[in-house]
Amino acid sequence: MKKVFINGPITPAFIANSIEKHQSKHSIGAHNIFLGQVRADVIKDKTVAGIDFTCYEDMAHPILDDIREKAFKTFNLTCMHIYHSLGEIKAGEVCFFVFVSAKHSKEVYAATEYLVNIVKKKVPIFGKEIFEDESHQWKVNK
Amino acid sequence: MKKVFINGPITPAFIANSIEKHQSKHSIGAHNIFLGQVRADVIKDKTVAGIDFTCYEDMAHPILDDIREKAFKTFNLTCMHIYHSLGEIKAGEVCFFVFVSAKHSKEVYAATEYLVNIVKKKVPIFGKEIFEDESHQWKVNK
Amino acid sequence: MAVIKYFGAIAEVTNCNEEQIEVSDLKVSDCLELLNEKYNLNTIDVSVALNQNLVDRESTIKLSDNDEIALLPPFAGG
Amino acid sequence: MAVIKYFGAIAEVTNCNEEQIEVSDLKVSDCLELLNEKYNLNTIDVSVALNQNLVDRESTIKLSDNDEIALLPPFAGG
Repeated sequence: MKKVFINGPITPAFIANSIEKHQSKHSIGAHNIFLGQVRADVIKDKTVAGIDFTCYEDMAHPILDDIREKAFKTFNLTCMHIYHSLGEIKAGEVCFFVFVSAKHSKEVYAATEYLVNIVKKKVPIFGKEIFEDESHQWKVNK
Repeated sequence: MKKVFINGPITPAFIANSIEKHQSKHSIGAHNIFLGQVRADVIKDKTVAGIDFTCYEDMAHPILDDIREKAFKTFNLTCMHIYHSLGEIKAGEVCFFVFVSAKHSKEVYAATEYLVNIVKKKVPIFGKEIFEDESHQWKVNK
Repeated sequence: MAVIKYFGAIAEVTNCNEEQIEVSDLKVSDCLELLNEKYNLNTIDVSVALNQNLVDRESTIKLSDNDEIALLPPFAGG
Repeated sequence: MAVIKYFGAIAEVTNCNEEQIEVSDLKVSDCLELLNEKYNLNTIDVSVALNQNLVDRESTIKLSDNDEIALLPPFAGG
């Protein structure tokens, strides 16, 4: 079981550290990184200040293991990492980080898009959009 | 004319700083980053130690301006940055950094792939692959 | 006894994250009906997981002691 | 006079990054032929830019004073 869930935002320093760790792998020629950043959407005159993420971790981990296994079978990847924040993430902060590495650039794009979409669809993560006036609504992925 | 060429490797700290600068833009929901990393390819028993990049900058800049203009017209992007290293970049170091940001995730993938491919194809950058024994060959994009 | 876990918008309605339920001869579908009567969850699009695997809301699988049932609102990761 | 610029594998063969050339009545194609005779560049896949824009190697455009011709080997960015 790989570590996926991080309490609080995914910081630029964390991302830099992940990149740096892959610089010793000299068969890698291409990385592709997706970052999900919390938007300050305006909904009925109220502005989103942040999203409070929770997760059903006991269910999420086997699903994430399956996702990784299938992605390694489908795409010709050297490395793959998925991180998601839990807790309150403010607008402008990063809550989702998918990191894919391969020998050649053509391998990485489809893998990243696949991982982002399947995590959104299959992993039991819940998001409470908190407005600036402290009211809230529950986020639903389309 | 935006700054594209960087002397030496593109460091994880530089990438982190670029990400951080975008955290004040609260309309962004998705970033996609491509990183090209120098591979220690083995060619006829010799291992690539690094690539020495040079560029015809007077020609490269108007081409890059066109690429950016066309990409902004084609894709629904909030931000777009392209960086490429000049000088000797060692195996494991990053020499190419494409950074695309949009409101929604679905906008970013095709834009990144388009930018990576068109920069490889159209921008007059030259690469001398230097082997561990200090001999070299000239890199050719396929 | 089985444990029922609530998440997100559902936990907000039930006002708790989990509770125990007597399971003798209870099907998944019956269990949901009971919880629906108790909490009026009809306004939320609920998915159901039995022991961490999604099952149909109409499932006639019978619950056993130590089973874990989870009521999940729409996913919102990413 | 025009300036000829050499890059990458081509600069390695010419052993210089640029040189001046007398252009009176000289076409792009003639200029390339001259340089080819001088340096034997046939082994390299050369592209030609006139004033920073790619032109056909067979181009009959006449060179003017202060023109910049560049001989470019295959691109290798990324």
